[in-house]
Amino acid sequence: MELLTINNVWMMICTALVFFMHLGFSFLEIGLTRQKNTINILFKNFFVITMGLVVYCLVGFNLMYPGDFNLISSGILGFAGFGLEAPLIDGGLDLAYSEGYTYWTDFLFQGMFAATAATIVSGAVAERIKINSFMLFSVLYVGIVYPIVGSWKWGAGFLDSLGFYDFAGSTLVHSVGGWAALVIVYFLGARIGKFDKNGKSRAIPGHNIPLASAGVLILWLGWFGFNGGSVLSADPANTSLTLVTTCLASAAGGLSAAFISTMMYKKLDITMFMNGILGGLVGITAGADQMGPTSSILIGIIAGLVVVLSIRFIEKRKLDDPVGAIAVHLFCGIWGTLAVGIFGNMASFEQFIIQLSGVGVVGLFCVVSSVILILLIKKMCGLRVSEKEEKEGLDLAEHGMDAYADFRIE
Amino acid sequence: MELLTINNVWMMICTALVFFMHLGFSFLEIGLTRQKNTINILFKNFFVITMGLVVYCLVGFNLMYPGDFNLISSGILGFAGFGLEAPLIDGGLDLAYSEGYTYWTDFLFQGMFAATAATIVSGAVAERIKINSFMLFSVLYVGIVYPIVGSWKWGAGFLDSLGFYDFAGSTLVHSVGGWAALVIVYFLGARIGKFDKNGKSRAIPGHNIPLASAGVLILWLGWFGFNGGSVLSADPANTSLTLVTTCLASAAGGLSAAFISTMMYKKLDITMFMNGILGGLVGITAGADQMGPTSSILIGIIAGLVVVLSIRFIEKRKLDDPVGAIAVHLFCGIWGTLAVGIFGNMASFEQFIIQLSGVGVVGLFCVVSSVILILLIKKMCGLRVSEKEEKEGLDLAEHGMDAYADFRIE
Amino acid sequence: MELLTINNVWMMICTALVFFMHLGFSFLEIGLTRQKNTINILFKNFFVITMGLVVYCLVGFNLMYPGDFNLISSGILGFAGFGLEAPLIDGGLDLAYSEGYTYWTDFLFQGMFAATAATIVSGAVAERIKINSFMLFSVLYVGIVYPIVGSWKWGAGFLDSLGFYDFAGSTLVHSVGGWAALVIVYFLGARIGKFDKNGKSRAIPGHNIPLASAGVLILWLGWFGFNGGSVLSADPANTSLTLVTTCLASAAGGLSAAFISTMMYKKLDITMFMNGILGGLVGITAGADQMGPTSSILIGIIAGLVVVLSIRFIEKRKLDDPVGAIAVHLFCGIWGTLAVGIFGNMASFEQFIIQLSGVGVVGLFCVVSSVILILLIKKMCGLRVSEKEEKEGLDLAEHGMDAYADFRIE
Amino acid sequence: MKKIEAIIRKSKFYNVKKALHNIEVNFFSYWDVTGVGNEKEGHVYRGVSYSTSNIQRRYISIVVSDEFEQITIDAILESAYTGEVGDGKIFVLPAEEAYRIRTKEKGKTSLN
Amino acid sequence: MKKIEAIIRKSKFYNVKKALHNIEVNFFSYWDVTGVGNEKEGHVYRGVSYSTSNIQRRYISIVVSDEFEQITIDAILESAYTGEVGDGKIFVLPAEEAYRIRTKEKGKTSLN
Amino acid sequence: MKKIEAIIRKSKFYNVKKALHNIEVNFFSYWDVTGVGNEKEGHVYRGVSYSTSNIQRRYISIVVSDEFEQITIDAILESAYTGEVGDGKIFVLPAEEAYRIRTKEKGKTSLN
Ligand SMILES: Nc1ncnc2c1ncn2[C@@H]1O[C@H](COP(=O)(O)OP(=O)(O)O)[C@@H](O)[C@H]1O
Ligand SMILES: Nc1ncnc2c1ncn2[C@@H]1O[C@H](COP(=O)(O)OP(=O)(O)O)[C@@H](O)[C@H]1O
Ligand SMILES: Nc1ncnc2c1ncn2[C@@H]1O[C@H](COP(=O)(O)OP(=O)(O)O)[C@@H](O)[C@H]1O
Repeated sequence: MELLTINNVWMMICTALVFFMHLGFSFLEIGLTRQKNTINILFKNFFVITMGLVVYCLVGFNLMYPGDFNLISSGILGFAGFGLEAPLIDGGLDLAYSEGYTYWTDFLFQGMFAATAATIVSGAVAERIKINSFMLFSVLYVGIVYPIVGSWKWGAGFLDSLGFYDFAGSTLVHSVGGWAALVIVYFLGARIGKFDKNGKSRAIPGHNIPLASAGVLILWLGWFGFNGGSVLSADPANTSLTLVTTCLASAAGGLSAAFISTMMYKKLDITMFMNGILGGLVGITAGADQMGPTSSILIGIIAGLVVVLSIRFIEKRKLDDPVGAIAVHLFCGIWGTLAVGIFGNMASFEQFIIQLSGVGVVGLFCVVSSVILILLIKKMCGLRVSEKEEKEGLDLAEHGMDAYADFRIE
Repeated sequence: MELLTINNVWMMICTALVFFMHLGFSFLEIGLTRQKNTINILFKNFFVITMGLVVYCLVGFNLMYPGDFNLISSGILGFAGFGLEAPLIDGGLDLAYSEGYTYWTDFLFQGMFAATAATIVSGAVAERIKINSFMLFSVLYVGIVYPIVGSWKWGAGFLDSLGFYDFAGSTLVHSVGGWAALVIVYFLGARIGKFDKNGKSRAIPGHNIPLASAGVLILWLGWFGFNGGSVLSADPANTSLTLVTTCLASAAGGLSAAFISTMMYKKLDITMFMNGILGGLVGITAGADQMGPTSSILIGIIAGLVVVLSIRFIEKRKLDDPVGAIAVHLFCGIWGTLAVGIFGNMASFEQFIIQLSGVGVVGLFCVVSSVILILLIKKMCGLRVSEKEEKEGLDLAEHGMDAYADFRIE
Repeated sequence: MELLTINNVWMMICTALVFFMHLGFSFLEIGLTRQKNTINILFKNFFVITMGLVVYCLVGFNLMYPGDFNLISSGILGFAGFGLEAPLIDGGLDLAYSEGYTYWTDFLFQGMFAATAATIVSGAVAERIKINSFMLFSVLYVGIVYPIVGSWKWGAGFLDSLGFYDFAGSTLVHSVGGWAALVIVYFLGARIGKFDKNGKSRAIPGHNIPLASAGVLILWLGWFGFNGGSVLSADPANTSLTLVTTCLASAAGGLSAAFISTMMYKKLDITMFMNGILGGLVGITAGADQMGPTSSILIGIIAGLVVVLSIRFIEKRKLDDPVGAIAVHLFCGIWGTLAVGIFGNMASFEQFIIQLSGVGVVGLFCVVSSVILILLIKKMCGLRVSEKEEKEGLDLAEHGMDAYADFRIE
Repeated sequence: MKKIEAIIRKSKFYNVKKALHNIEVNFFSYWDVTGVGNEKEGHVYRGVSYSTSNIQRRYISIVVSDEFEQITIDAILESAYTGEVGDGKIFVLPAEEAYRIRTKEKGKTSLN
Repeated sequence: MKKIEAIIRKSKFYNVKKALHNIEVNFFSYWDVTGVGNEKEGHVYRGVSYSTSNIQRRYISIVVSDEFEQITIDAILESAYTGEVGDGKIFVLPAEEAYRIRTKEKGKTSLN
Repeated sequence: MKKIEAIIRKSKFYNVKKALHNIEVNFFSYWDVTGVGNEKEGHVYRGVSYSTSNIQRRYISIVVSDEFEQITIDAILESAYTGEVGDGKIFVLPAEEAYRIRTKEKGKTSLN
């Protein structure tokens, strides 16, 4: 009982920290985009967290943890029914559910993760997507795609049987969000003015770097819960190791991206520093409990490099991702997943191949479902706002409000 | 001992989270008001939290938890003496004080709540109240009115004996703050320009919606502690249920207010989304440990409706509440208190009537004391700044400072 | 095992809170400085936390907790080797390391403290220091000076044997940072325009007081972990007492500074309120577990006075500290350390003398090492940016970026 | 045609706008500027109290036809007035031509 | 010399800048103003929906020599056009002299 | 009467203000604008490095009587000078009339 209590306290705190990441994402996204779209981004973020919890309560949780995969066996698809059904004993909650947390904590922790996946998309598609289309997509993605993928590993499905390892979700959360981001960004097209006639990428500076930086530090804090909670108990050795590897990879990722980009561009580019930190965090996520300090630092350093290069690569492909979500969550998510086969306790060629397959399978499924969803939505309500609305800003067009208005009524 | 330790850890964390709500309130309030009054609002918030803790230490705590109601018996008024007096045993703190927390934790957790009640007022009266009058009022309200009301229920007074239920303070904290807000807003009058000659309400947009949104997310985070800590131990079943009901009501409240207001005004109004989230949080607070997921969602949905309608209703009455504190804290506080008699484990007509009486008694007492205090203060130092000061902004008049000055000295 | 688990959970949470203080420092520093140097300050802060963790991992930790002082005995200098070396048993982490935390938690908690010391410097030298020189200095300070001083007390060195008491680092962290700040500010000189020809100090208002205020509240929150974690276990009596003394001193410090400065300048100066809160926090840090409520309030009140007067004193000496770091961290750090000999359980004339000696020894060492480092760095790469760069702002010169740019490329 | 530039107190803007509205001048542009003049404002910051003559003001720019010149000026003179130092200034500049972008028309009719 | 002041939609600024560039007018200053005119914008805030004629616009100020006057005006008329209410205005004012601070030269050659 | 408009480097503003003060021109208004001209500034953002000719400048507007025209211009020319590209411009426009709102007086005496 004492042990459950303490484990559960830790898990609740981690839940709160993961919840708080939504403020981090909001700040990061509004900071790196233009003022005229600020309300729109905030609205999307509010929608994702509120809708995410409700939808995950109604369908997601029972799709992700279906128990016996009753729909397609061999660990592919199962559904334990709509809504939540707490296990009871003698009229009270059955605390034998798990040593590490209660049923309720389990749901809430997982629900916060689910909302995260949709938020990743939000940043990449900012400043031009129709808000209704975005909302529709995220309902379906959080409600169906994310939990199905999750069930394959965390719901004890076929990826789990295969030996695929993803501690806290480099693939299951970050890449799942990242693939959707990639697909929608592709179908959506770049913001007006992002590429010149010759296809050269142009900078569209964000309007509030202080808030973006705050977002990064808040996300880092949230990762204490994201990775620390993924131990699924308060086990002292594992949780504390996880926090150390998380922080070292994050630090190393930031330093490495800052260093590399300074070498390349001769200016101390703080946006790269920020993306490097986030890249390090995503990179360590798959193996945070399997690494030592040195391998975490190395994983972080490489993640920093991955971020800098992939941001470049993505822009070269004329894909426009205002906040770098694809580089951070997809590319570093893949890197982190593979790194489990390269560094740390589990490193082996065999494991590497398993990790690679996991990345491939998940990627394929996410891309296919995203393409289907997005084409459907495009047909139904269109994807992109009009040129006029984009130029005047989504805040005016969709919300009739200014982010920093003041005494405008007179 | 282990159990006390873990319970106490949880309670300390919840205390920290409730403390952090003061940043949430600050951001919300400055974000929804005009730039020229920003310093003034921040100053008031700083004052409320610092003064609140000191005053609660000197008198409030022992008025709220007097033990034997030595002044007016039958659970109406008691006072255990000035200052704090920790129970000692063998020269050390007596840990038998409670299973759930130490004496010190108890004080600090309660002290953070006390400060919250005064902060609720601060938003409603913003942009026109004299700061000295506000400070005087909050000292008296936190030091006397709030703890007396609190003693009736949480101090085991007559409302408690009656069977009145208020888990974490929909009535005892939020309505107590809300009633005072209502009274002062009434005596203070509307901001210049809020209503036109025909009494039609006009929008006075706030100057920093990003900060206001951050405030909402921080308040939500704080509610993990506000409700989670009101279990008064780390009991795994209760705490985790409480967090789930809190988050679901909050999410549902936001979605419902956003949906309703979009239907009504054809624009996606993020300020209503924000108020809906807060309304859901206040609404679930009275019965957070008595509800299941479905009833929490329903409570949230109705709270969202309550917020949208009551904001309208309040403005129709020509009451000017710049941040919506009355709608959120008073109306949703009442709704939440009544909901305990309608949904969940305690639902019964009898309970509903008890809840209603509790609302009435507390309301009466708060209104009467607020009226007395505010008329006294009005006599002594006036309530409202001069027209000139209001127009030029309180920052200049009372603080001689700009919120976003830069390099102005040259 | 349960006890270790719960203690470790508490320590990890405190670690997270101390980490979060870096956001507090960032907000405080950018809020109190001019817009044109915002990116620069954020970059420095990002650097300090990332570099701090890596350097502390590579050398600092083993310099601060060397075990047997193998280099200069009598508790003066020791080094346990590069990198981290977790104690193992049966292939797993040896949990017998301490009752209060695991090896990993120990490192991370201490690492967060180390980074804090360097961040203190960052605010004081803002708006004119060359970023490379600052970075070099902080690497050396965090990697060498801070851990050596730390080893004298927390590493069980000679100050510890002497009976010197510094619970959470009024001297070991805050003064260590503060002395370096003082030295560099002296060598750096004032910002252009800070003093007129007659040497009269002029105000250079910061550009974002809302963020600065948020920084203060975040720092206060962080102090729950800074002091609460310094108990080094979750002991219910000690941790909760610590939080109470911390909060009361902070509240009293704010109120006292606000009151005094309002008396002196006739305006309600929120920046003094802010510095008073921080002063109270630094002041209680050395003896947070040795005080009762009354002595904490007194320590806070005096700290508020110390802040107001020392800010004045420092400016009279023509030292330019844009955020008040020297007043808050150095002067209140000294005050707090001495207060252990004056108030609370340990108060005695003897103790006072020991505290004074500790302050002196640490001060001497920090000043001498800072002078040496800073002169070396000055020789190697210069200290101060050119007049042109300072006037145009460091953001443009060193980062080629605007903090609040928007749509500037077209 | 004349260009009328008025530098007024921000707190009087609403008044001025109403006054202009009453004389049917519903077309103008405005922005916030810092004015240096006779008025001083007391400030305090981190314990330094100082007074500055750099004061936030609102700048209104209106182009009117000649016959509207005086009535516009009078409206502003009246509505921006408090009688205390710092009420601001009105400047009149000659303007040669005006175009409405939407219709490409020029001259007087393009002004409103 | 003429001073040309154009008040345009912010969303058209990029277009106008390009058009000016094409006629080799690479020298101007701009800032954001609030314009009051015929256009109305629908807003909603905390449940109050309202429409305002205070709209954010960009103010462009260019000083050109006389022979550039018409071509500059035409370029702006063309590039700022949408045809909907709110396209903005162009005003022409006489300017007497211009100086380049860097070289202290004055007259036409100092304009670019 | 003349209206003198100077577009200067923000970093030179303090200098210019002092110079104006020395010649007893203590009355003006200023605001921040973006200038497009010959100067280029190097920037980098999320890995894209670019140079822009859109540079933050300060716009100073002073209305003076005719006899103050030259001395004001000279003061600015001197104090805003660095010799590098981007020092800015001074423009002189005719002004017809000036009013002080506080006293309703017009003409030269209303200028200060
Ligand atoms: N000659 C001028 N040129 C430009 N702006 C001026 C001039 N004189 C005054 N102003 C503006 O008018 C404002 C008010 O003028 P001020 O001298 O303070 O008050 P008053 O007109 O009541 O004496 C100043 O802050 C400044 O913005
Ligand atoms: N007489 C004027 N003086 C100064 N600014 C004006 C004047 N008339 C219009 N403007 C500016 O031009 C903008 C566009 O004008 P508006 O009347 O809304 O559209 P349209 O020119 O299409 O009728 C206004 O918002 C205002 O900023
Ligand atoms: N013809 C013009 N009209 C309006 N503003 C101008 C004009 N020419 C220059 N400017 C302003 O002056 C600033 C400095 O001019 P620039 O050409 O960059 O430097 P320089 O005068 O040293 O050649 C520009 O950024 C712009 O704001």
